[in-house]
Amino acid sequence: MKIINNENTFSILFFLILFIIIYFVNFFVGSAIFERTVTNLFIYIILVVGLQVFMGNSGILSFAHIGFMSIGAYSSGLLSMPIKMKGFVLRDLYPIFENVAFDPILSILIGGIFTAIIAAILTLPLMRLNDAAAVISSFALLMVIHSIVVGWSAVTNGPRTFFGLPKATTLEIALIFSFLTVIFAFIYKNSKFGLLLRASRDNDIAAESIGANIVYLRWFAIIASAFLAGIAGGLWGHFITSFSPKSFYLKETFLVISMIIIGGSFTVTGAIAGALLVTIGYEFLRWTEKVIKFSDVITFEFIGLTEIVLSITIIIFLITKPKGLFPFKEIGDTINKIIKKE
Amino acid sequence: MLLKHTLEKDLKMRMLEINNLQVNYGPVIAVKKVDLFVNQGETVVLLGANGAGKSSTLLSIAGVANKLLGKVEFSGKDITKFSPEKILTLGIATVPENRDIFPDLSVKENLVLGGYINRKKNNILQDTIEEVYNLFPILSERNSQVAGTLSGGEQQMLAIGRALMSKPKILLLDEPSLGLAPTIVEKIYEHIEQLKKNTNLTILLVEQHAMKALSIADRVYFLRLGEIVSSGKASDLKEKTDFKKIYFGE
Amino acid sequence: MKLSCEKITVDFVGLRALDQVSLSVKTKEILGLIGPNGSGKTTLLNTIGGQLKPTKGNIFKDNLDITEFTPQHRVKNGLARSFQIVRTFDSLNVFENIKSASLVSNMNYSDKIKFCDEIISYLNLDRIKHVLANTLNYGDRRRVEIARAMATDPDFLLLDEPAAGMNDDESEILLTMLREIPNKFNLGILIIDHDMSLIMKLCDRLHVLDSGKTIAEGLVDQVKTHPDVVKAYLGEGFKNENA
Amino acid sequence: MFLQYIVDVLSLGSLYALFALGLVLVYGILKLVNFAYGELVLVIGYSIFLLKGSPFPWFFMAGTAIVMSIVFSIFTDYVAFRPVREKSVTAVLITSFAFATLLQNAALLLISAKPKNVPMPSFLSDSVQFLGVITPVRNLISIFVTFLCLIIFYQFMKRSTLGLAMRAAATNFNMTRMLGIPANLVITSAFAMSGLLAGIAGTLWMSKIANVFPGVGLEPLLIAFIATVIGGMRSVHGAVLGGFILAFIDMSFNYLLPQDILKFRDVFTFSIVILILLIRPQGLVKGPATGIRT
Amino acid sequence: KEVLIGGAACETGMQAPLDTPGINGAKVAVKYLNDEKGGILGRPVKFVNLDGKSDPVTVGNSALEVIAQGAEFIIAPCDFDFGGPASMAAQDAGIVGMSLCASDPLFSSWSLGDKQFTLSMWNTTMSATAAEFAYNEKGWKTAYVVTDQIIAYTRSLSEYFLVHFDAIGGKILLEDTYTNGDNDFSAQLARLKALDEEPDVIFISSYGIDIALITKTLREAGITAPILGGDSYDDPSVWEALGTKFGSDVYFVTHTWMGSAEGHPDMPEFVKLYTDYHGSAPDTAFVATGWDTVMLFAQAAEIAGTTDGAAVAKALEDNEFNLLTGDLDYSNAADGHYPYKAAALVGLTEGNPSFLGWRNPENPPAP
Ligand SMILES: Nc1ncnc2c1ncn2[C@@H]1O[C@H](COP(=O)(O)OP(=O)(O)OP(=O)(O)O)[C@@H](O)[C@H]1O
Ligand SMILES: Nc1ncnc2c1ncn2[C@@H]1O[C@H](COP(=O)(O)OP(=O)(O)OP(=O)(O)O)[C@@H](O)[C@H]1O
Ligand SMILES: [Mg+2]
Ligand SMILES: [Mg+2]
Repeated sequence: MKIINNENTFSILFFLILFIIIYFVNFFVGSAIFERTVTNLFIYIILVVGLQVFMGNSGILSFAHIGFMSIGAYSSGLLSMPIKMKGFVLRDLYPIFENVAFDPILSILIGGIFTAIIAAILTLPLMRLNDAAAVISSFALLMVIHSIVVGWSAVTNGPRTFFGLPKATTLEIALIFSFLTVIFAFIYKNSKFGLLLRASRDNDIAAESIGANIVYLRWFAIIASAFLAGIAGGLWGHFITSFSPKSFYLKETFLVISMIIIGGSFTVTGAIAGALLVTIGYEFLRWTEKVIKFSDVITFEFIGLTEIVLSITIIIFLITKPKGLFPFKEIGDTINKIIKKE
Repeated sequence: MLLKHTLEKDLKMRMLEINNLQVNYGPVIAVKKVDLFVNQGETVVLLGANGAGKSSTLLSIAGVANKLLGKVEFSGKDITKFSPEKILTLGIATVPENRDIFPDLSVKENLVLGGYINRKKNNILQDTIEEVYNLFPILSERNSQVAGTLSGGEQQMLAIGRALMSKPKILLLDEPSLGLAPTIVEKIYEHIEQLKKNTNLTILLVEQHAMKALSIADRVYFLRLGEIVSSGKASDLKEKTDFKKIYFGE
Repeated sequence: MKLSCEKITVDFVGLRALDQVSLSVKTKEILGLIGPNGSGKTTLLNTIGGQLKPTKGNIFKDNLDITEFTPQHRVKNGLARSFQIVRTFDSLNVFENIKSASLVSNMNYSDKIKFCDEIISYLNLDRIKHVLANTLNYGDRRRVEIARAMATDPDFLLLDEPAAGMNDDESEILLTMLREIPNKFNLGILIIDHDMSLIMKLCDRLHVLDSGKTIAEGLVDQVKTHPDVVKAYLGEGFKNENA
Repeated sequence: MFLQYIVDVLSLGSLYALFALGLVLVYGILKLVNFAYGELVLVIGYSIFLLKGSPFPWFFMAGTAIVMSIVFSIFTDYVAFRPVREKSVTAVLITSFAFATLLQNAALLLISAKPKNVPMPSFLSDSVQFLGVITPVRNLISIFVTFLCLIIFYQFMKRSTLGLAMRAAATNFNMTRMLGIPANLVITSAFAMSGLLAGIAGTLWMSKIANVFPGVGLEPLLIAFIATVIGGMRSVHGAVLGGFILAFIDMSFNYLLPQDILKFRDVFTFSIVILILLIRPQGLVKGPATGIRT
Repeated sequence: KEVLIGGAACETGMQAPLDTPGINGAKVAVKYLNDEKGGILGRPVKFVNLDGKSDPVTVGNSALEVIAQGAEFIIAPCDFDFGGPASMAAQDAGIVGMSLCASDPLFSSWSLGDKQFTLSMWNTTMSATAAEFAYNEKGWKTAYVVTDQIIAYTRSLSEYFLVHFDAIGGKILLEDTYTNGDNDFSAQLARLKALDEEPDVIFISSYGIDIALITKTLREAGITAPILGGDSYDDPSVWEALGTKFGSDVYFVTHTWMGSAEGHPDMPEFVKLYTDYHGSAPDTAFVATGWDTVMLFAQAAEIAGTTDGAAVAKALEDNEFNLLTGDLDYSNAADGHYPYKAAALVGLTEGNPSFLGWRNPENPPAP
């Protein structure tokens, strides 16, 4: 089937150029903090676009995504952590893992695959649920994953910080992975599976009546989505190098869901736009906070102000654009139209 | 035959009057300029092609469409800015195009809500429910079934029945015969005649099936692309007319 | 080819919606299913389409018993349908709506696209091919639904009130389209509608239900004057008008 | 021991049931999870805390706090629900969460990040002993207050058409208004009742934990949430039942599970949630049928 | 050019009660250095703390941020889990990082690097002090131990207590666990009640307001055994939550005593400086950890004659320091930067703390 249609090509090209521009901007800014932000942004793009693969196309809100991310982060970390560090971090580790220290990138890939396998096992029965039941079961799944991570001290160090991962994720790696993710998301969306899944999102009964097997369509999407989340988790883990189960909990879940909804969950463009917008907003606020703190002008404490401003912005944004920035049309469609007009 | 909008305002009591109405949905202007009136006890039918703005006109009387311009008067009172609930309380009930029954509530509950403004008067409520059940016996059989699982036609009956529950002075009916069996359509029109006689009910009707509607109407308005293009006595149109011409213009 | 129902019974809580109904449609034939509101027509279509399991009875496609098949499975066996309450895919454009349905058929990809285009132009949808379905008017949506069902390349097309909400002229146009379909696309049609002028002109045979039971079946002219049918469904008025 | 267990389950369950009832009022009607629901407990806690220095008796402070809870519940409707309710379900999820974050951080900014002690009359933590059971007075009061609330609530809902009107307003706002029902007011009253129930439950909760901090709302939210899922999201009876069942599950795990496994308690609880969703997506109590047709 | 001291301590979240006093103390120290001592090495001192929000990731970000702004010394949050990322960032940047009061032996040069220190005694000392106080001084022979699983600190505190209490002859009746934030202790209570004998002492290794909550629950259930714990008890909101009703028979080991010159001869002077700066007297020993952290860095930098990371680290290793929180002597990096330090013992009566004196355990367990 013809996958690379005009819309895909234009959108993919657009984002390739955009990513490269961001890369070069970073190059010229040359600040460590900026680079950190940009790397983080690319990882978030993988995460949000990965979420879009499932949530956008199936129309089912998934809370479990951050849980999948944590599986990727912990499993890849477990594989790549230097043996010496394992002695500090995971004192009760099972012997088979004690002497494992794979290459970080290999670990990240294995982590992604592992996450996908876990997702495949856990989610198959859930895929037949609709509406509220589906959303809530994904929420419960997040809680289950979170509780396991918190409880399974032997491999995760429990609620405590998991540290000692080699710092392996660079801006370039994040960029490449996120670009591949974007390509995948576009191809998937316009593939047979993507189209049928989108049909089922609009009307499941009608979709069945044209031969769509909704359970398997959703299942495939969530496995792909979990794989990407696992990869994002691995990349993030090897970027931050120390984190705790709290890094994969409600606040982060809502951050990611805010991103996708602000951008518009039905489109890949929306997912990327959301990630960009929220990251920019967040970083801007953090920057303001920092500038104020360093400036000695305002001496009273204003902790929490960042979050307040961010929440108010999100509320106002969603009131004015409840379906997000890119509700239906990909950026490529628009470009295509402009080109055709001329 | 085209009738110009020249009908003299007769001396009968003016119930509903719309002047210079304009309605939009975002950028879409659905109704450009509509002037019409309905007298007490009259049945007026609104005809026009798909998308002419018939439903939008009804909804703007009911107070749920976005009116850009114009004035709606009811019994001499300006109700343009009234809330939908206030408008119903004045005696204007609506059967909307897509029925809008409450799918999760039972038939009975739908009817009870239709009679919300009479909720304190228990006997009136009961009697009206009985009336509706007499009109549509199948609804009384389906009394406790949730409305969403009713058949298409049953839902239509419920929507009409629900509107009758508030004992309105004027009924706005949007394609009441949609999806109904021929016998039922006949019955509904009969009942409307009856109500007109018994309670002096006034009706503003939108229909796809022009001939059927004309058979019970007193007067008719034609709507094209959001504008009234013609109006007149229904009796003048009873013989076969080429509606296409009026709908789409020559 | 033949699609047949045998002694279908469907029970809902406290209600027998269908009682031992049997009917069959052949290729190139148009069978009209009529009856008063709530007589079980949509229910029957749902059982054939697989959205509902019958309490008793069987459904056959030729000699294959498809009673236990899932809806997807039935599509692969040549059944396609439209819905009484329109169910277009609202966030997809008209072309995608139709293309999605063609994906399950056995044709190769370029044939599929060609086939979709053929259907689109047959149903006069070219003009709105790239319009999102949620901005369409009612009549267009109905036609998109029919087109979508046809895109699965079915042997039998099940249509539930395709003319509802259309005015007399539009149903006239629909009539001419539908009349050609069986021959042109080599399939059989089972159609439900309350628009008697459409049904009478379109159908080869009629099947009449009342309260879940078959009260008449046969050629249009026979059924039209059948006293039970007149009484339960058509009404005296209809008889007078058509007399 | 067994009696102790019963009392523990009942007292915890009654709290859970109240929380769940308040959540299901909004959820069952609007079919939207109010993620800012837990923040009502925060409002309760800080209200009492801020009134600490005042000369008023404790019951007056608690009463004021409950009124604040109602006010904030209505406020949630106005800020997070009303503007987006009709347009997008997912958007509501985010707005209500954003509103919750807003309240938490407002508490952080205006009050403190540290837990603050919430004054409680000391008789609440006096222990009573009967039939071998030792339990603070507070627990008995919880049980009593909850049953009282439930009785009043059921009576009220049975006698008024408000419940019907709420459900109608939630499914089709404009149509409801076209029937002469003041739909906005109706939905506001659902939030007000939700605020009242959360207020009462929150006060009892405060008497248990006796301190308030910006993140205090999460646990009550989760409790209410799980209880409603278990019991039935569309049924008030279900929510109440779910509250008691959740307490029963939690307590039984507490009493029965060995320590090493107990730390996975939440895994079991949430797995039960998933199982229930799979077997009975509607929860244990079905609630009124839905009108979804094929 | 001024010397920038960067902080990534937590002003919000669960860690805030321990870190905020430290930040406040550090501010006083910075002002004191600038006003009285002409800064560090003759350069004025500036202290900026970016909230770590009780989240290791944010702590790491904040540390990087202040380092990017030119920080020459990093103040890390009061705990290994939260503070670790800040110290790792400092280590990467080649500067000295010091936790305000992380007491888990994980907070060592072994795991974090040769320029990283903690101001606090390790849990080995803290737990041993508690165990010896219970067994030797009070004669409590049997103990029930509850461990909060939430952070490394709470876990290792219990761990060393168990080892040491056992080593000096005590008997552990039951070890129990829970995780911070569980508001329900019925399970623990049930297991405690099922014991054949009531324990002489209950050791609760927990964090924040939960300490008060557990104590309250125990007392409400009719259990009267004394309660013993670590420095996380040194928190006025815990004492307030316990109140007069439950705030007796509670003992804990902490960093110093703020109430009088008994803690340290200079204490009254510090209290005065602090009061002048903040408008109210310090209410927990943790303020002293902030002051000490800054002063320790200042002293080490003066000895080294530079703020260079390696040099300051060496000065810290090679010298002994007299601090408000006691005399401090670090071992060298190979031995983990073991902080040789004494512990302060405090008891609560009706919610009011009183100083029981300095203790130095004889044979603390090995880390
Ligand atoms: N919710 C809406 N959003 C955007 N446009 C709308 C909406 N409802 C109606 N319109 C547009 O307004 C115009 C008038 O619509 P209206 O429904 O009033 O026509 P109608 O005469 O009732 O048509 P029909 O015979 O199909 O019922 C149409 O062009 C329609 O597309
Ligand atoms: N899920 C259900 N539960 C209970 N009764 C149902 C359910 N679904 C349908 N019914 C009832 O079964 C009967 C048959 O419904 P069906 O939709 O088949 O009628 P229909 O012949 O298509 O009518 P119409 O012409 O009005 O569309 C109706 O009376 C309806 O109320
Ligand atoms: Mg209309
Ligand atoms: Mg039907």
